[in-house]
Amino acid sequence: MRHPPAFTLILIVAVSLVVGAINTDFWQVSNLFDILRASVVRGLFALGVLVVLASGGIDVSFTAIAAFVMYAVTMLVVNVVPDMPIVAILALGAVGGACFGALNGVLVHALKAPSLIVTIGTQYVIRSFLLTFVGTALFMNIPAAMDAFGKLALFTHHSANGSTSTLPAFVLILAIASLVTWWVLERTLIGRAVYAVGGNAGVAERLGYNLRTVRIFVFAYAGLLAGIAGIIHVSSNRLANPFDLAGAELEIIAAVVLGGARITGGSGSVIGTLLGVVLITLVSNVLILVGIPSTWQLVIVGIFIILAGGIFSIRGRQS
Amino acid sequence: EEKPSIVTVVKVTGENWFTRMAEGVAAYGNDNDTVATSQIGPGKADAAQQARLIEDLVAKKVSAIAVVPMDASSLEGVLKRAAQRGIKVVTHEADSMKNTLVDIEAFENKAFGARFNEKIAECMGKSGKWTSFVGSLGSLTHVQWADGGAENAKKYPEMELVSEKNESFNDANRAYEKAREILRKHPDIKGFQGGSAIDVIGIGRAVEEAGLQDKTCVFGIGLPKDTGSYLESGAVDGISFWDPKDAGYVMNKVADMVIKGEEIKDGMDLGVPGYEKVTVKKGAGDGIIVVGEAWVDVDKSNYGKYPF
Amino acid sequence: MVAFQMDRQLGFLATVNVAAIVAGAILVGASFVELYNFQSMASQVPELGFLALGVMLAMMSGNGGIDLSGIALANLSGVAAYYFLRDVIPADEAPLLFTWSLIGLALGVGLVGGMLNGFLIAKVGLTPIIATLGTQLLFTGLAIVLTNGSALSIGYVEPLDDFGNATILSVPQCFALFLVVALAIGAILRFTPFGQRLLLLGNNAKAARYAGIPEKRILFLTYTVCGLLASVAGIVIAARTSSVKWDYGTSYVLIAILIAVMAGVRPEGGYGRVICVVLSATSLQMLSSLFNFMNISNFFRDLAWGVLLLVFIATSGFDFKAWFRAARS
Amino acid sequence: MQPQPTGGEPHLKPATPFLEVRNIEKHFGGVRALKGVSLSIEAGNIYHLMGENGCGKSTLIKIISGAQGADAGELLIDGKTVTGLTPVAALAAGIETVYQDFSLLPNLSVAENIGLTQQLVSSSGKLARRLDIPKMRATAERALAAVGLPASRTFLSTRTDELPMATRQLIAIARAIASDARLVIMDEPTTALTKHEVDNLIGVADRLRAKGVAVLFVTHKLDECKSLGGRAIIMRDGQKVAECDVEDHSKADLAFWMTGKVLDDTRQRSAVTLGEKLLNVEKLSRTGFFADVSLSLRKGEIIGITGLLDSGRNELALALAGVSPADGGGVFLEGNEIRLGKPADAIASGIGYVPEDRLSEGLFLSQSIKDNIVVPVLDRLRNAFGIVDGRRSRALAERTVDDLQVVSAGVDKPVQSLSGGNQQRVLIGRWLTIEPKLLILHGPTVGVDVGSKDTIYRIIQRLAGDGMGVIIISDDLPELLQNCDRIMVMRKGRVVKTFAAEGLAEDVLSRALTDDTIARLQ
Ligand SMILES: Nc1ncnc2c1ncn2[C@@H]1O[C@H](COP(=O)(O)OP(=O)(O)OP(=O)(O)O)[C@@H](O)[C@H]1O
Ligand SMILES: Nc1ncnc2c1ncn2[C@@H]1O[C@H](COP(=O)(O)OP(=O)(O)OP(=O)(O)O)[C@@H](O)[C@H]1O
Ligand SMILES: [Mg+2]
Ligand SMILES: [Mg+2]
Repeated sequence: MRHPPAFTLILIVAVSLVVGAINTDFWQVSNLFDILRASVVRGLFALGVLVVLASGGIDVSFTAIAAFVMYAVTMLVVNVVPDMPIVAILALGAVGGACFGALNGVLVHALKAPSLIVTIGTQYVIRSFLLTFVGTALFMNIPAAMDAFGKLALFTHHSANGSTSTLPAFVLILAIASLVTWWVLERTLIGRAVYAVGGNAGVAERLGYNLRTVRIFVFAYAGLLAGIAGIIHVSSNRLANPFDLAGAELEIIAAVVLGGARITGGSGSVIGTLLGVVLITLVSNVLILVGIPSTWQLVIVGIFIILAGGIFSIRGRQS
Repeated sequence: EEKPSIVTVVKVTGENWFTRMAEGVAAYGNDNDTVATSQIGPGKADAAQQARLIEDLVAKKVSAIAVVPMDASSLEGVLKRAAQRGIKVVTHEADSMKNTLVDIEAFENKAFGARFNEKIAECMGKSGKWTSFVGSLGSLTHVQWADGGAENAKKYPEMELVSEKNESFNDANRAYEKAREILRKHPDIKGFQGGSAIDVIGIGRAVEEAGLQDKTCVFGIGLPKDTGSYLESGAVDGISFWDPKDAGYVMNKVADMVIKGEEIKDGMDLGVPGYEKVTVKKGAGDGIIVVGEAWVDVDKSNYGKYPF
Repeated sequence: MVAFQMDRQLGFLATVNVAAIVAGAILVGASFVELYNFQSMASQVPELGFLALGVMLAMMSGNGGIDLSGIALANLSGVAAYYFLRDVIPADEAPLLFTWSLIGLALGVGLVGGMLNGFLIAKVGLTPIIATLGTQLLFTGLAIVLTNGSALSIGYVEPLDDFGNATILSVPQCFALFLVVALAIGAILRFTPFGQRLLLLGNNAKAARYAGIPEKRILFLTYTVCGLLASVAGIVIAARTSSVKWDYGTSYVLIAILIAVMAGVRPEGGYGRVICVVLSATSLQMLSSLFNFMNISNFFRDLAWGVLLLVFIATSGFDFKAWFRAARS
Repeated sequence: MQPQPTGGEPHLKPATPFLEVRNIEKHFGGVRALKGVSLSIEAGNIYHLMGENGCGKSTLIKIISGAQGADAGELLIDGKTVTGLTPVAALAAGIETVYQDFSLLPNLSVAENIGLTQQLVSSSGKLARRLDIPKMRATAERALAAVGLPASRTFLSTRTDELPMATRQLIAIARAIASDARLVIMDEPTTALTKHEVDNLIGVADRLRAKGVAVLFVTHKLDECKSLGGRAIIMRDGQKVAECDVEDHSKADLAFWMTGKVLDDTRQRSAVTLGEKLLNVEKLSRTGFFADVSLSLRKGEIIGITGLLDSGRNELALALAGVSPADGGGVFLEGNEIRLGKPADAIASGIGYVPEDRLSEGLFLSQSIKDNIVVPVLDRLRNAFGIVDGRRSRALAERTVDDLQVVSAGVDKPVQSLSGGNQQRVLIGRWLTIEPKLLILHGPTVGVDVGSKDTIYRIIQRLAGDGMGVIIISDDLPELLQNCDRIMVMRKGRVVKTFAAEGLAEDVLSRALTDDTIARLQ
């Protein structure tokens, strides 16, 4: 393994120790809760990206899918079935996302085109269809079920100064999604087929793996997770803004690559991906804590990504 | 012979703020059938996209352009070209703009920032830590409000400004995450000043979740409908804004006056609430700046009166 | 010397260009096809066009090559050049010296930025997407640090302003420069050892190494050129907006990639034609202007771009027979 | 010319053959790769499919194994016509294939490469199934044992791209015999194998035959074909031209049917006069791969290096080519020490290296023949303006193509349009452009047909005659015996013996590869 997830872990520990030494507030429970909370939507996206990357593809349309699904589903529920239970809403989001994803897969396979190109195209189409025909307005009155789901707490922690922090229940969704993704990738035939196709699509086809099935599966799976992520984004944010999430795709792909997946396909693991997400979230969530003025924050994050990537690649060449 | 056309170019299409502004633009067109009014804006909040839109309007040779710039300086070039082609240019929220005939301000930006700060100071008993948010460090007015607030706070030696000008990137979730982090770094923080119209939504959510509604004072710009639930819960203590609809109406009215060659004088009544007695001063370039008193303060008690 | 080849991409892009003009003439009328509008559209092309050329070069070098840092470096070039120059050379007294110094400094920043990317990718071995995402943030961040986030207004400096707005032989100067640079890059790719090695490297990196092609140097040079192109875009932006700012054109990252892939540049490396990138950039510009003339929403424009891209790859790669065969089994 | 098939009668089983193809046609654009080929394959028999590069062998087996569809013709399994054969359906029918490129999944483990296919077949291609890991492992262990590879847990979980070529080849074979095959097709399975492993493979084939499995070899090596026996099916230019029992005909006959030419496989090396000393390698080492290798070479001399898998011969070749540099010792060319830190260093010193894996290490497949040839001398082809002189580079490419008798439709055609033998000649031609002092050929005739092989040998001899030093690294012992002056045998990273090739018997050489007594004697 060129990029052992263990290495991502070491980086996380190193960052934590440095930040913790500068400001002991870092070790508060509420900080852990916040990093976990902020990792959920990113993590769901990243798991989808992982599956697509493992199959040798790349997807940049998932944020558009999430935006479309979250906005359209929220509107639909509010206007048509305001008392829909959260499980049904999540299912609706998942199905909607999976449909868009499957469309990506069909196009990638049928057009025999690099998935980067296809998903740039669908990203433009999906996002602008949303904004042209569905709506553009920020939407505050989200359905009660979603609101309640966003507020549902797994743990509540009261700190000395009287402020409370909660670990939202929706982190469980990330946990479940991670387990399922791990199981699918490591314990099912389709999972192995994903890596097989990512390793060498031509060979995999000759050995009897159905490329069409695999491609549609990976993109649909990424879409499904994106749909769920969208619903969670709205629930936790308590508003539906169709402009949200745009432009986050590169950062997510970077997280997955920092978690050990290769951009050229055929590798990557769930645990590495989660660590990559935590790493990126961690770095962007401690800048204020460390006391870096806002003008310097991008410089610091940029240098960090370069350093992390550099350390990875130097290590990769040594082994 | 076609009617003169006034095109209003906003920062970004689709946001509630500019959707409301479009109502004012349309209203002016309906009230005056001698001109045709319309509003457009880029699909992404990017100064470059806005410049390109205007570039095409210049080529199309509309009669007047009314702009709410994403970033005033990056439009100087294109607006100069517009003037050279005989197109009348008026602007809004751009008091540093050179290539404009008339810039319309709903109020003095520094004073507006100071107003926020005054309310925060009052609410937090003129002592304790406070911080400010901006949509982005590149948004001139947001920075002016933050600076105006900081200036005002100097009056109160007990007040301490910490981690100032946090960028929310016009994303409520980013504002939320930043607010959480600030609450962790400064658990005793008492005041928040929001910059972008959705900052208070994110800050309000962070405050609410931390259960600190009663211990913090959150003020900022915002729209009543979007912020309503946080005003109800007390997480946001008050918002201020100027009605984008009125601003849109006034911009088009001024543009129409410029086309007709009418002069705008100090103390003039533009016939729109908040702009009944405008102040006129010299602008950064050859044009003038028209300043109104169009702010509206809203809190839990009266936000329901505003349907937007 | 070498026959100019008409292929599917080129045909498609040329068709889109012509179709946009014809549609403009019919749907909008004279104002769309008058000289001023062509000049206006042409002068909007370069800022994006230079960035797209950079993306093309990076993609051609293969192994996941991409440059996400282009617009960030363009802005940093402008910001840094003006920041360091404004107190040294008074623009009103020595406008020509000021302009050339600004250009020189900006190119210098672009060179250094490009070399940083090249160093990280070729020497340290970072994945291009990670390296250029990191430098994108770094460049943007540095521009913020220099300016505290606000725009710097350059004001009216005649030679600079002319570069952004004046024409030579009715062609906007910045567009003429774009054509010259495009032609030069086309020639370099096609006729110089460097260009041919870049192409071969993108085709098969391992074979390139075995054949003695200095892969690191080629990669380093390629990204350095991308940096230079970015700074030229930065100069164009400074000239046309009379100001410099860190967040101008944030939407360009994706659009530059869109232009490149629409031009048929292969993301896996080894193929790209400059002429197609030029036509791709002009076609997107013309469609965009057409929609603006017709008062069609910008969201719809993006929709049209996306559909156009999908149609393009559909017509260039669709194998109907294979699809039906697979569907049957 | 068409010989009567002889020896077919003893199989007095009138029962339907396992597999039959009738009048198969296949086009690739304008190329007619197969022009109506018919053959039948019976259980428990060994077949050799032979013919020149590009005659359609691989295409035929791709059709039989469902990887490609035929344009016309009929395919029958157990007497029943099959249409739309897919890879999974072929596997389910018991047709297992070892492809020329091995078709291993580089990023998956040995166990997965071997065991997954079976699970795919038992779900008839459906992917929504749980993975049965213990079963996968058991299958892999069994199959590895059959081809003589270790089945340790670490080996089972190794990625296949981390393994040497020969091991990959054996894994590909292991995959084919892992489940109950009825026909095992092997496309040039011995190209990457050493003699020892080939013997092992012959044993595997014998055991399969004994179990009633049909085995179809695609091969260019007439010796192996003779030692295995069975039936020869000879193709030329997309058609079957002959079918016969191998035992009944000489190698020369078979070669003649394939190429239409009389080939001579005797030693090509005639009396040579060697020039002054060219190369001196002194105690060259690369930790973990080879140590203290010394050799010297005169101008005009051809030296062969051979050895088993892991003998260090590949790494030695790569070190001399500057690809993976040595870390000890020195290399002197014409008396001057040279540094070989990267391929460009070797090229600058006048060393050309034709790599082992033509497709991934040598060629730029979609680029033109011209570009593939002139790549090392681009700088020299520049004119005063720094532009590559198109006319000169074309002229150089055309001269090279003529010189090496490359059959092509022009130097602007992509190199992938050439057959294997011609591709190999383009690669050799690439290095001739630098007018090298030393040419290192790594497996120069791997996957090359007998006709092309002959041409390549003649080229090598001519180059040496012109005073070039040549090093051939190969497992093909007859090749070394035919072409070299001296042959070095490596074992465990060291040179254990150097033979004079003249008059050396093949079995003496092949024993040296494994015989420990020689090591003890030294
Ligand atoms: N040395 C040169 N002198 C003049 N024009 C050139 C030179 N090199 C390239 N061009 C022209 O520059 C333009 C852009 O080059 P580009 O690389 O797109 O073309 P190209 O690669 O030559 O295309 P093609 O491969 O089909 O001929 C083309 O019009 C090309 O003919
Ligand atoms: N995918 C393809 N596209 C185009 N032409 C092809 C393709 N595959 C094979 N061919 C052509 O079909 C012919 C037969 O090729 P094939 O690979 O079957 O030859 P072969 O007998 O296996 O040769 P070798 O001994 O080199 O392996 C050749 O002319 C080859 O160039
Ligand atoms: Mg409060
Ligand atoms: Mg073959």
